[in-house]
Amino acid sequence: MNSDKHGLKKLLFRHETLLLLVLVGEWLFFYFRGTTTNFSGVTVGFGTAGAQIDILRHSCEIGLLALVMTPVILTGGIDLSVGSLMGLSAVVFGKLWRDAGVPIPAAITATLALGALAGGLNATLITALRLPPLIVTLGTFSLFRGLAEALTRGADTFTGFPASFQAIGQNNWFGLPAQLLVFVLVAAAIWLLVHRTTLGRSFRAIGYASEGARYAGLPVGRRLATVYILAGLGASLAGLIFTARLNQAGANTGTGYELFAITAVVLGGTSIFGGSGSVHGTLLGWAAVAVLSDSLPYVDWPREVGGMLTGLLLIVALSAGVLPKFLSAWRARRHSSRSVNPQPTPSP
Amino acid sequence: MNSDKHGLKKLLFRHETLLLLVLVGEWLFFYFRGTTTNFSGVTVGFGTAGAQIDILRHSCEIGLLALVMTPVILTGGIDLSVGSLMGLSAVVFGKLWRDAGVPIPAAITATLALGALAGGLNATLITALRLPPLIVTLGTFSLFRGLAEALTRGADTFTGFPASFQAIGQNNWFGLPAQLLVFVLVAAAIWLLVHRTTLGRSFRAIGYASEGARYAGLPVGRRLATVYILAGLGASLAGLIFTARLNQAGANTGTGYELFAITAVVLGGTSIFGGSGSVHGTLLGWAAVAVLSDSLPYVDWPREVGGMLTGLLLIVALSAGVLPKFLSAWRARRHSSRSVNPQPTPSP
Amino acid sequence: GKKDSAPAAGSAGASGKKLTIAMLPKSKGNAYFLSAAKGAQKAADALNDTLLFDGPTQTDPAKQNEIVEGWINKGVDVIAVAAEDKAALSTALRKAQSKGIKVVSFDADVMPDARTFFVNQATPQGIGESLMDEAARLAGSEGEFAIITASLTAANQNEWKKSIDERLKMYPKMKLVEFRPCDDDKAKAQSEATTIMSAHPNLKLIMSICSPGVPGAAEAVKQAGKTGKVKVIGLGLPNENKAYVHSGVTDSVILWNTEELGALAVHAADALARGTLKAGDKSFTVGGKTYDIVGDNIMLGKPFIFNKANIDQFDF
Amino acid sequence: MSTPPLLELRALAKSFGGARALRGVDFDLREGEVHALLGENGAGKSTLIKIVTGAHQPDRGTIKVAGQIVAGLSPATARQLGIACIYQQPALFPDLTVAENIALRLEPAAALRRVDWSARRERVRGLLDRIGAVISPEAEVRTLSMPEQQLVEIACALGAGARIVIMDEPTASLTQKEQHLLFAVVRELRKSGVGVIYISHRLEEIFALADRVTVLRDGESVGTNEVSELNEAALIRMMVGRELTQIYPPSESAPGNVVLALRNVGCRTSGVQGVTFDVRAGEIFGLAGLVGAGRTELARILFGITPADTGEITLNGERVVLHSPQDAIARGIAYVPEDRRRHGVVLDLPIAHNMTMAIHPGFFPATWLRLSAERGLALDFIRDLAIKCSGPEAPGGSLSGGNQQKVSLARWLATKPKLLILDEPTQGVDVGAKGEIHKIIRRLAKEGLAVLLISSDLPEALGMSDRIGVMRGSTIAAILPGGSDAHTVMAAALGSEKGAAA
Ligand SMILES: Nc1ncnc2c1ncn2[C@@H]1O[C@H](COP(=O)(O)OP(=O)(O)OP(=O)(O)O)[C@@H](O)[C@H]1O
Ligand SMILES: Nc1ncnc2c1ncn2[C@@H]1O[C@H](COP(=O)(O)OP(=O)(O)OP(=O)(O)O)[C@@H](O)[C@H]1O
Ligand SMILES: [Mg+2]
Ligand SMILES: [Mg+2]
Repeated sequence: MNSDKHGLKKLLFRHETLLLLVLVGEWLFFYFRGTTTNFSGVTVGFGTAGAQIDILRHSCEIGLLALVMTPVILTGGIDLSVGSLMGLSAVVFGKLWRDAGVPIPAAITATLALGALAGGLNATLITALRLPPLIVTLGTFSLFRGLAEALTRGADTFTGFPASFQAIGQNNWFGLPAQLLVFVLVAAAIWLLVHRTTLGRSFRAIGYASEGARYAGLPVGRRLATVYILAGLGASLAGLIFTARLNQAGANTGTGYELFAITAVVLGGTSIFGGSGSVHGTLLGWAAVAVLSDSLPYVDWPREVGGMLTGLLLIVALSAGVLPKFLSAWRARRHSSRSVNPQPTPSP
Repeated sequence: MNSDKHGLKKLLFRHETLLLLVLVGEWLFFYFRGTTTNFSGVTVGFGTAGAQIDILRHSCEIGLLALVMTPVILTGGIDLSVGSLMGLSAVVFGKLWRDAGVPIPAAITATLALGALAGGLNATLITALRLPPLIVTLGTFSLFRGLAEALTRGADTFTGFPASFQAIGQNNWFGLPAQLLVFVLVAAAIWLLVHRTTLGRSFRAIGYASEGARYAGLPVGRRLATVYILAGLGASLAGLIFTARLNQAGANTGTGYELFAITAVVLGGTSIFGGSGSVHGTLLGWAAVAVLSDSLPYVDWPREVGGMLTGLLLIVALSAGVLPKFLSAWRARRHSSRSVNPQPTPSP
Repeated sequence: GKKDSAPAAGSAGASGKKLTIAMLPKSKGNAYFLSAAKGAQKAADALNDTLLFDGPTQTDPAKQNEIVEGWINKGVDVIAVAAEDKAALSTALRKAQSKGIKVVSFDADVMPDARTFFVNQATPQGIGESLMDEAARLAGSEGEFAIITASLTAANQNEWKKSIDERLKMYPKMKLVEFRPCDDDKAKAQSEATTIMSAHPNLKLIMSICSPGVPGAAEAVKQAGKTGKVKVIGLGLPNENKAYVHSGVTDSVILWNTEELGALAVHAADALARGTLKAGDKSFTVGGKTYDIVGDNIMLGKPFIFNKANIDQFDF
Repeated sequence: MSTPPLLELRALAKSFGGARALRGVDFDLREGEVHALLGENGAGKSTLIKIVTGAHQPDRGTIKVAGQIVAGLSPATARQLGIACIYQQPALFPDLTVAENIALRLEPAAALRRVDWSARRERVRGLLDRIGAVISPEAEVRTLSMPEQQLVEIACALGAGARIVIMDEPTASLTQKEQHLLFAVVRELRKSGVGVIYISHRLEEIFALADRVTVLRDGESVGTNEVSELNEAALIRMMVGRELTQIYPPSESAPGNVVLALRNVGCRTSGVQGVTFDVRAGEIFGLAGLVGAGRTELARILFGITPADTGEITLNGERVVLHSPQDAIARGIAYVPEDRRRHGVVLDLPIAHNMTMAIHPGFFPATWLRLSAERGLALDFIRDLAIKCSGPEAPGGSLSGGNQQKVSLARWLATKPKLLILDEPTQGVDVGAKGEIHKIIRRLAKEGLAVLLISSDLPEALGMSDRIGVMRGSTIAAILPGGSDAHTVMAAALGSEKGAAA
């Protein structure tokens, strides 16, 4: 167990460097293969600012989910319900604004509150009833999506939002997509939370050994509540931004996003067992996936290949990380001198 | 941990009875609310054999996935890639038959072999590289789906299969849907495997304490390989049946099925930590979900409500199971005289 | 060689630069759009233009939006779209227009200000009326019938539904008992039809207003052994319905010539980009055939009814 | 004497299911003293500690801290009361730095407070200096050695203003040099008025360090004395208690031919080296030594868990290579592991399942379960080994420690082994069950089984073994004839002058 963590942590380092290389590689590849100047001398394709901005725009929601998923996974938990919650938030926001005539700012506030509430539901079931996060959020995964569909009978969609709201998803502020600024703020906040506050430390502690954390006198229940409520907030924020971007809110918003978010986090080197990981790792993982999934058409590759490459990347990256450790452990068992590892027992 | 398992074990019993009641309740509800006799005196709706058979037909594939998922979860693992593998199998089968002109029986064999191979890939990454199943199968989840889409460029679909093949998915044998017979055979096989062979035993042992199993001389690696390869086989079989039922094979076959299958298994009372659980539990869980998701129109309820009810059922069923244990544990901690529980520390 | 000799290449193709025309279907897998793409490709070759045909694998407004934005960055000359969701796609299309990219819509329109022309395969009235009349004819103007649509959000399906409802008033003895979506997916259509039939045993007819729905419903009727008892009609492609039409499961398939639709969309796009077609024109001529323009709608013409008698004459 | 003792325990009792860990222990700790807690494995020391630190709740008895009765002690309240514990396996978070780990314990768990790094680093460095430890606050804990981690733990304790510091077998895996550093720290603590509870199996440490010593035996305190009033012999007698050697069944078997022969066996990963000895059929070969001497590691080698990479292993005359437990089982080796709860029995499975777990291929031809046959086998073992349980279906976890141990034993007897390795077979086993297990072991030996008996329980090793190998520093330090006296063995294990003499 413990030595397992050791492995995954080392992996993390190897990881962030390796990931950065992959990312740069990807980017350069698309830049040189995917950028051209048309006969009228205008540069077009991947290299243009427009393309870069759009890639960010399109992957912003998944990025938000990955960000708030990181603390959850650091505590050794998981949240499968974020994608569905995106949908529920979008629908509720739409209903509030269009049917209940609630003004946009109030509707936004209410939607975020809903997100926090939904996260609170997950947290309660997990901490109070001590149900495994995987199961609880698997249940709310169906529940939230079902609610969204029931509210719209799967048919109703909401559109024609005021320009002031659409701006959040479509306009540029200071030359950058508006939602990107929101994203950066959230990223900074989460990074500080995880890497610079006592909360972040306790997340790792809980993920590493929740009992140990209890003995160290940490309020484990409260901390877990924090991460799941945070995840809920993030999900509903993502739902709002999605709605603003498309000027359309439907029950199927964010379908399948939960697994993409988890992929980004895990690719970023966060241990699925909790305890070790980093927010910047998540950002790298997210970027690597975002570029892959949105840039293939620029090099005239079928966009469908993106999913395959993502899966491949995840597996290869993690194998690459573990392989050396695995081999060395294996070699050590054959013929190596004393190991620095306090545990003489080979990792399970 | 330990007492946790105990709890979940008890829960398992409470569960199957509770679940059976829910199922019967559901069925009676739909029977009495969803069956009518029209003026020409013909009985119509949920109560008819036709409706019952269709419900079975439509949920057969998810049932197969849930069946093969059960041993995986019993070993404490998980397989998120089964849905994607369904899609890949369907596409490969289609291509073999239509483009490569392979005769149906050979194509079927090849597709099942592919399934076993894919399962083997999961198994290798999990056992040889000691990567967590959740991560590995998250990767192959994207990989397999991506392959399917790349093979068809997301556009190509396969249809017009010979009647002899469509029969598997559409005809009735002895008054029952053909695929139901396949399903029953698989169910019986898996039940025997899990409940009547030493393999099933070792699955539980591994799920409860993989180190302990190792110290007892059980071949942990080989056993894990078995369950994941089995899952792969089941997934490709489901893909074939799906293709036969619709006389159509596309890359999006089985999208999202993995989570439904896991829901059925968990609802069936199998512990997500592995060790405790049963195949008949899974069958009950599957039936409960199948009826919910396919019968609402008979009582003129929106089909969309199904997802919501499923999620609700999962959460309520598991909470109901845990609540008493939780309360008693809590009471025990209050006036802590002697507790029968070997572990005095509250379970995490 | 063939490009030059192509008849419709005409003045436009020969003169001026090679255009890049991007065509966006609702979903790539859908045979309806694949056949439209076939026509589009022929036209593009004839015009000596480059055709990009891409779209979501399953109907998905967000993906459509993102694909269009990708094309904007790629710097295509003109875009032809079939919108899954008016609002969602229009935001991206306006952006395209602001970048000087011309836009036409076909099959499913977007907001008027988000495109110059809509290549209209048939007016809602035209479709609704032909469908409803054909249904009434087959059902003997009385009894229960159900409609399977693409998605309850799909703009033009809802348009057609309206005019069907209008026309339905002329047949008081006919009752619409179900209106279910199939997400442009044959599988879903089949299970929907199956459920509908067991829920409504007196059902006389199933009408599908999305192309995958017709074979889907037919498959369901066939498997339920209700061939002839429950009639099937709808908007569909001859090829994927031939078998059912011949075996008498499906009675008639109503559609326009989808290859022609695709071709017309490309020709309109090309002409628009080259300035030979301008807003306000009253007609548009392609290789000798003239299509009239009503407002900003380029009309493909009257729907066509395929049945046992004539269906074999068509291959798309 | 005017001030009340720092800590006062009266009639403390605690049971775990069947096993009665503590049955009315009295104990008190004064300011500025080092109070040693001594006892065999399973005597109840750790349980006592876990109660004082709030990890367990006592069934009966009172706890007074500085004269105040405290009830419902929780880990948090224990820390507030200035009680700190340094475990053998430090409970630090390896992914965090030293500073972070210490801060995690000391700084209030107040949420979003931005961390003041410089201030923290200063504070941590101050603490580390105070115990003369040269460790960088920025070092990640995983990079520290076991003793360094313990020093960090102690720093935490000091930082938390602990008045009562508990050390449970702190030196189990320390080198001589590291020990002396630790001792210095302990004396430092004592000077500053802190009370130290010191648990160790190593007698010389007691004499080097402790002011008073309390001996526990089977959950009862045998007595508390000034260390100055005692000598090693007296102390061992107190620990071992009544003339145990008599209650051990006498050896009745005449050793036969050599079953297991080890020649210079070693394994680098586990540090074991140059182990050479034979075990004969019908012989019980005891392995004595201090905790951490390397006996379990040796057993793991013989069972193929950490395969040997030097020397040779011979079974019944043929040289064997053991790469996996399957290999070992196939060659007739059985290993009853030390960690019963993690490796010995699967607590959640019925004992019947546990018993057949190692004989799946043989007992269930073609993998089909024969439930009735299995039940029969289980009932036989339950009868033969007098296992107290509600039946073959009872989950392993529901049994008392001793009976769990018998189940684990049954699993391996079912394999009909030629060589039986028992690792601490009676650790944490109540006295009654202990005796029964001893009888069983004898009977097996009489039936011609070669037994390798690892035990930290000296009287047991003495009473049961035909010959005794003493391990120290992961190798065999001495091989003594049966019936050697406790002092000789202890001495050999401790490596004191007497050992050199013997
Ligand atoms: N969590 C537990 N559940 C059940 N029994 C336990 C538990 N912890 C300890 N015991 C039992 O309590 C008794 C005393 O255990 P304890 O660990 O206090 O002994 P110890 O003196 O610390 O032994 P050692 O010297 O080996 O550390 C043993 O019989 C042990 O089996
Ligand atoms: N789980 C562990 N973590 C860290 N070190 C360990 C662990 N197990 C053993 N060791 C170390 O390995 C060496 C040998 O341990 P081993 O368990 O073989 O000793 P032992 O003679 O069996 O003592 P005992 O069986 O009484 O614990 C010692 O230095 C010990 O500290
Ligand atoms: Mg102890
Ligand atoms: Mg040991």
